Amino acid sequence: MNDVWQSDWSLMTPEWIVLAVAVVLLLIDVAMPDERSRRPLAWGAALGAVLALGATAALIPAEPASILHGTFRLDSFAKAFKLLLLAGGALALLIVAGWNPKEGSRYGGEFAYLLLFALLGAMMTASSGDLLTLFVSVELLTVSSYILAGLRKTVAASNEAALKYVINGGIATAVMLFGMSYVFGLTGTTNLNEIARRLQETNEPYMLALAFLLLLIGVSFKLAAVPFHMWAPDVYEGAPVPATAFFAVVSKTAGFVLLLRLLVTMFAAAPAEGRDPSSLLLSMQPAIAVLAGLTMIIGSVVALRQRSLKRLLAYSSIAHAGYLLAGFAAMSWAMIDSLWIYLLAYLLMNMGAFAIVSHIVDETGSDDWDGLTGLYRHRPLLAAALGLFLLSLAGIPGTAGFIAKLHLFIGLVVTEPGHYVLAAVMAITTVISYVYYFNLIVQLFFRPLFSSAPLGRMSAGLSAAVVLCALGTLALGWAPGLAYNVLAQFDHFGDFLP
Amino acid sequence: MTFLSLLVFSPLLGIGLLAWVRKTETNMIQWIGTAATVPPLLLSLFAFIQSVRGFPLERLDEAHHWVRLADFPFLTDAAYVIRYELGIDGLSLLFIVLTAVLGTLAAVASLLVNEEKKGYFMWLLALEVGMLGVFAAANFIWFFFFLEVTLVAMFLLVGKWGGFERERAAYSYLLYNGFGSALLLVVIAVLVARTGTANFALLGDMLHHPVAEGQLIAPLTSEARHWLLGGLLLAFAFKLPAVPLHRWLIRVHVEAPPPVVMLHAGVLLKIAAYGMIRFGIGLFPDEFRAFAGVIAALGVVNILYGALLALRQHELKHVLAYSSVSHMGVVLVGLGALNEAGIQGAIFQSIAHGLIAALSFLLVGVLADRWGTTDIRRLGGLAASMPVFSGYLLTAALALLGLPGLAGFVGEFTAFLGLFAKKPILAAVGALGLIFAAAYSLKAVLNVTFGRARGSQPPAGQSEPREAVADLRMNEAVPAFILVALIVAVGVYPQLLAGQLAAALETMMNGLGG
Amino acid sequence: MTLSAYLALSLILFCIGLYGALTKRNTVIVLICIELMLNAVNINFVAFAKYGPHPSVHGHVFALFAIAVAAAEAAVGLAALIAFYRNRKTVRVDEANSLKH
Amino acid sequence: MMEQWLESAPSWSNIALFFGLGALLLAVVLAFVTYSILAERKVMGFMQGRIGPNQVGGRFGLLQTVADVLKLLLKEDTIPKAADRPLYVLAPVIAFAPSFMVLAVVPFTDAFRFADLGVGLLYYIAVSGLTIVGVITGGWASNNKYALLGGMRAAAQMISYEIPLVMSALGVVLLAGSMNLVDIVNAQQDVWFLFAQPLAFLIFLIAAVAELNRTPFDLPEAESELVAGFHVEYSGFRWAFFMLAEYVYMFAMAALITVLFLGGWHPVAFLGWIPGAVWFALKFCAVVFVFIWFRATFPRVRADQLMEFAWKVLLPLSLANIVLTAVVKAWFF
Amino acid sequence: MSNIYANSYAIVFVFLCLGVLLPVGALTLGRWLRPHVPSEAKETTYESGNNPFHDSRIQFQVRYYLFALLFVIFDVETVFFYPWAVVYDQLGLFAFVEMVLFITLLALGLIYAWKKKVLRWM
Repeated sequence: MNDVWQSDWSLMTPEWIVLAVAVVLLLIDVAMPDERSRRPLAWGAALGAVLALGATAALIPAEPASILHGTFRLDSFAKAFKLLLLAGGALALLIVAGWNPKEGSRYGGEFAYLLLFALLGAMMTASSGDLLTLFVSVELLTVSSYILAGLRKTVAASNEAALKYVINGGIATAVMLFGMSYVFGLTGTTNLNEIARRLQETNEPYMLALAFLLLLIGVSFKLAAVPFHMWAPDVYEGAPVPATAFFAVVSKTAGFVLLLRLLVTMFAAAPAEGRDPSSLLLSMQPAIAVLAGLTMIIGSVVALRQRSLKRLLAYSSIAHAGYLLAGFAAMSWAMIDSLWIYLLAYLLMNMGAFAIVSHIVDETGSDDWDGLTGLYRHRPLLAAALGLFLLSLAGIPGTAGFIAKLHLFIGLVVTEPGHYVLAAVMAITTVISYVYYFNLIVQLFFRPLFSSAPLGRMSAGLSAAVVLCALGTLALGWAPGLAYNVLAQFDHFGDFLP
Repeated sequence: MTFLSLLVFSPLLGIGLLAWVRKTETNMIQWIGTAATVPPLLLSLFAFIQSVRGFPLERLDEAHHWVRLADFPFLTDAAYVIRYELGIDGLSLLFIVLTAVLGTLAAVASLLVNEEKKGYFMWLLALEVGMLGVFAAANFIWFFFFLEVTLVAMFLLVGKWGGFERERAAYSYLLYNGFGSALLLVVIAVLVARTGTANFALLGDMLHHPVAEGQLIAPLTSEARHWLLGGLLLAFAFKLPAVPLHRWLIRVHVEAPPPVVMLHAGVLLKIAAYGMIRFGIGLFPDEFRAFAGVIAALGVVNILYGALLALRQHELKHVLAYSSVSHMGVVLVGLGALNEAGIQGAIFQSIAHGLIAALSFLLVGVLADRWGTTDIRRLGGLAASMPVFSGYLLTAALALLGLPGLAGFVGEFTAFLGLFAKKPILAAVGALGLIFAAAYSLKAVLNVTFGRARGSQPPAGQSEPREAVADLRMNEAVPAFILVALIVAVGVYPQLLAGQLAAALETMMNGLGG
Repeated sequence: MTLSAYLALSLILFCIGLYGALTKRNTVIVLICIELMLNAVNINFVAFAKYGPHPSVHGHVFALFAIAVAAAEAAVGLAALIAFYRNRKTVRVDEANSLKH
Repeated sequence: MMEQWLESAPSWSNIALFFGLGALLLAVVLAFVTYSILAERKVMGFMQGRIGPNQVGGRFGLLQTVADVLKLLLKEDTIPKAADRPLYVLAPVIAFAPSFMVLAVVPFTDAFRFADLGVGLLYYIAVSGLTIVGVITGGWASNNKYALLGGMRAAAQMISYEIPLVMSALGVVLLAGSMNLVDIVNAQQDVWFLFAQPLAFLIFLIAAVAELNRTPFDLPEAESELVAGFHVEYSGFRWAFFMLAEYVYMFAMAALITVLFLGGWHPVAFLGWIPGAVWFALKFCAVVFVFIWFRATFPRVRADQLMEFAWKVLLPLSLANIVLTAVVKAWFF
Repeated sequence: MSNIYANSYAIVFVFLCLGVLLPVGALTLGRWLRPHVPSEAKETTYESGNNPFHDSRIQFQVRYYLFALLFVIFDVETVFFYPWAVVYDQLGLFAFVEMVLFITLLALGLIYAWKKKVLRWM
């Protein structure tokens, strides 16, 4: 047990910070008189996330290492994705700090620390080197998310969102766990690297394939990939906007982290059935590609019919998940790089959009796109910012979305034979997505004012989130070198696979 | 900031200044907006003159490190380095001059736009940046970048400042061109992914030379090259537009504000021609042969289809829109000929049609402003009330039908000359279109100018019937005059253009193997 | 032989649970079905831990954690259901339709 | 004796043997129940200055309970029309069976014990929890307001006290390093856990009383409030089985307390010549006496006091006890 | 060893059978002995002499469910304590620290519930 004491606990600094801040905030919330505003708690939580972000950044030069018998691994993958998760969490917390709902419960302190706990789960997912910790941390994320979705206790939509989320999430968990049990059974260990090693020697191709498919389905639920996406729009619509932002960005990022950690680590070298010499993961490529294609198509086509901003963004996030899945399905050598860049861009533009939607919903009490109509007339800057985020989501050059999409495309076609069909589907759905993003732009800039009552001032938290996201979106669009320099620090995740 | 960057981005200064002007000061906005188009004009003219005097354009090339997309150990140091690269040759310089000239003229003509002028000018300038950038880019990524700037700017300009069905037009513009762009992006991605570079020159090297081909990151089979070229051509066919992908063009030409159409018909359509020449022939000369026949045939279809439909239109804007379709067919014909004359003709035609279309739409804009309609059946006898205007309109029509001595003739003649050498029958059929062109342009214009005066229609904003509608004002006459002068100049002295093109054409013909 | 019997049992349980979770309308039953699926997982883990090709105590540990997480999930699920019931006076999933489709 | 049977290869004859032994234990338990009820009445009688039963079976009323049981056997059994019949019939069985099942793991002496489970304590806790299902089923099936309310209350109370009960037993497990009840008894050779774990003992005792639904925590059956709680509709022998379950639980719980805290069959110093069975019986009877004593002494608590006591006092205390025990063990052993 | 294991569970099974057989046997015996004279009045639901009204399966106070939820959480978390307690000797200080952390989190949960007035019965 001595190695436990000698392990380098400083590797977990970001996690410790998040945990400590969450616990302290919980205690403060409990000790506070009921009538005091809980808003400072959200600011505190955001500060905590930023601190943890700093700590993670400080850890970047650290050598890859694992502690706690290999259950906690700090490799470049973990660092890179923790940066994303923490940045997303911090922005979501800014939105929480600026959240000012017209209906629903009073502003509870729970929001701040539940979000931090969920963030902690996501971070641990990125750092897990063991099936068990992976599972527990994912559950920490999802269970906290269920509560976040239902936090507006008196609003029926919120209850419904929470209920649907629990049911679908529960099924997903069970399916994934069932897959995990087979993996465990075939290898007798829960350490991911060890599993990967032992799977190479296994001769149970069918059980292995079953395990893989179960895991893939379970993860697809979490990613809201078609056909396991039905819950996402309802949950996104019913949940409070900051929670929706968190689900759409941080949870989705965590889902991809899970996908990579789980499937790639374990199955990259596992043998496939039949005479095909390639690995199981590669032999499953067509299945993943179909999943990706369906996700892109359904996500963007159904988004066309939406008038609710939250639902629209929900379907748009499904479509984006499809793009990311396509990048995953390509399995080129630049896969993780391109996913990271895409998720970074996705984070910036989506968080910004959600911050503005949050303001609209707070002010008008509805999330119909009417709320945007003619926004340009009295809030030109806000409208411009939203326009920027929408252009970025559409992947127009000069914004973060373009660079990210370009990278994905390159990843899709870099190998011979390239995934031209996926690339084509992605191109077509991108054009379809132009329609609904530009629909909103039309609402923003072309139409006359919907209501005479101007929107109120934007709260500090929301403004901060919008400004940060807008700057980030532009910076990544014009000087993507900034992001690529960060990415270069991770040395292409060479230490991801054992 | 060096010369080309300055040239491309100088309109941004205007956008910056406009941001500080109050919305209500329309005069101020008009002045600033117009002034902002002058620097690129001066710079491009300067470059043109220098180039004519023998200044090597390569010395204007700019390259700065921008981003490195991947630096895996197994890649060379130069792989996936995307640089900010601008560079021009004679071909692009011509288009840049065209853009700059039309940009200024469109800005002057924008006096007709009254609504939300500030936003209008900001986007108009953005559009100009995009167009200049497209021609100045020496790198696929930046080419695409500027192309998409034009997409967004056009969407907003059409959708917000257009006519009655503006949003529909904007969406159809967005969708068609979006598909084109997306397709182009896929092609670009394949090229960048496989070669590790986006620079045109380097790409050309890598794709043509067997030695350099070994440096490809992943091999490009000949089948793949055919597909790539096909994709590229299809992408530009959306933007050109080639029949049957032309519906958006009609809507945009009808609905967009006339100054915007000046730019659109004058420059944006030419981006497609430019792209086909630069990338199609420039990067895939061998594969291009396989497509030449199809392209030529498509060109002929374009010519005839556009011309026939133009003949049947009652709306002047429709006539001009279909004539654009028809004229872009000539570009395709030239390209399909795939010999020096053909390509030169295609380029000439692009420039010439740019000037002619700009002139036509300038005049149509005036017409719409004065009479509130551009319906041929409701106009007539303007030669009496608006003599100067009618004169210009007639000139435009003559240029449009390809009267020798005017710009249109040079392009059409050379292009068909090229095709006759290769496919005489096709060329003969296509030439029929020229006759139709004479028919529809004269029919439309003569009806308007000399037909029976139908002065009963009051113009927009005025209640009593007009007896004497104001003729061309100064700010309309000057651009019109400049355009006519240019049309005549090109028509009479095509060497003005050809001299610039010689070098570029030579490399291209070398690529084609003779 | 023993192992496959356990695996068959757990597979059957899992399928029953999945079927119920996907088709039943009463939310309580759906939640129970999810528990059933999770218990099938536990059987798998424990069976593998004892009779699997690589017997190991990790399976028991995993089962423990699965139980704990299942409990947390059930607790949150029931809480969500109670909140839903208080607003809507129903526990039927198909009546959870106030959100647009 | 038992040990060698346990070690022999499992066979049908073994099972038959166990069946016989189990039936024997059942007989003992039934006898215990018979006389514990009598004892309860007598003791309470004395405590309240009465004599208690003294007619049937001589001066001490030795056959009083037997007569009661016979009477119950002969009473008419009615099932209300509104009741859920299958559940109504099933409920007493569900309530009773686990109460007897838990006895399988209790070691009475070194030799006289049944199943030797590594997780004996956990088994006891798990199985004893099942009775709640029987109780709540009975309350629900009766379709009677008092019964349902009583059932719900019983459930709320039993689950609330289950947690301090389980957590206080942890102190014992910590010290013994095993969940096997035999090991736990053996760990008390020198010092009873009553002295090593006084806090745990106190919590366990209180929680045990509450689990048994005995005064002062007998709210589920509070006559003055709920008539008779969850079994208000039951009559005759069905009712008897609820009662029987309750007393068998008392037996089991007293045995468990003896095992966990009072050193099981181990003798008090210097008195080793007295057999272990006697020691066990003595300690066991003392615990039963305490239960009866409580009943005679304490007034019933209020419902809110009852629940809040479990969560706000016992639970934190038992958590503290775990930490305390761990600290003591880490530092001093 | 495995014999003990198998036999022990055999005993558990035997006890289960006995536990079920006794009530079944006794009730069957009782059926032969006891009278059976049903009447309308006997079969009505008892309601302290009043005629029963409404359905008795009423909606319960939400606090019952809240306590049930708390129970589920705490009871299952206790499961983690038992293996820990058994091997505490072998794991030493690390196990202690880890469990203190765990208990702290549990206690936090309790405090949270307490302050949110979940533990109030009335």
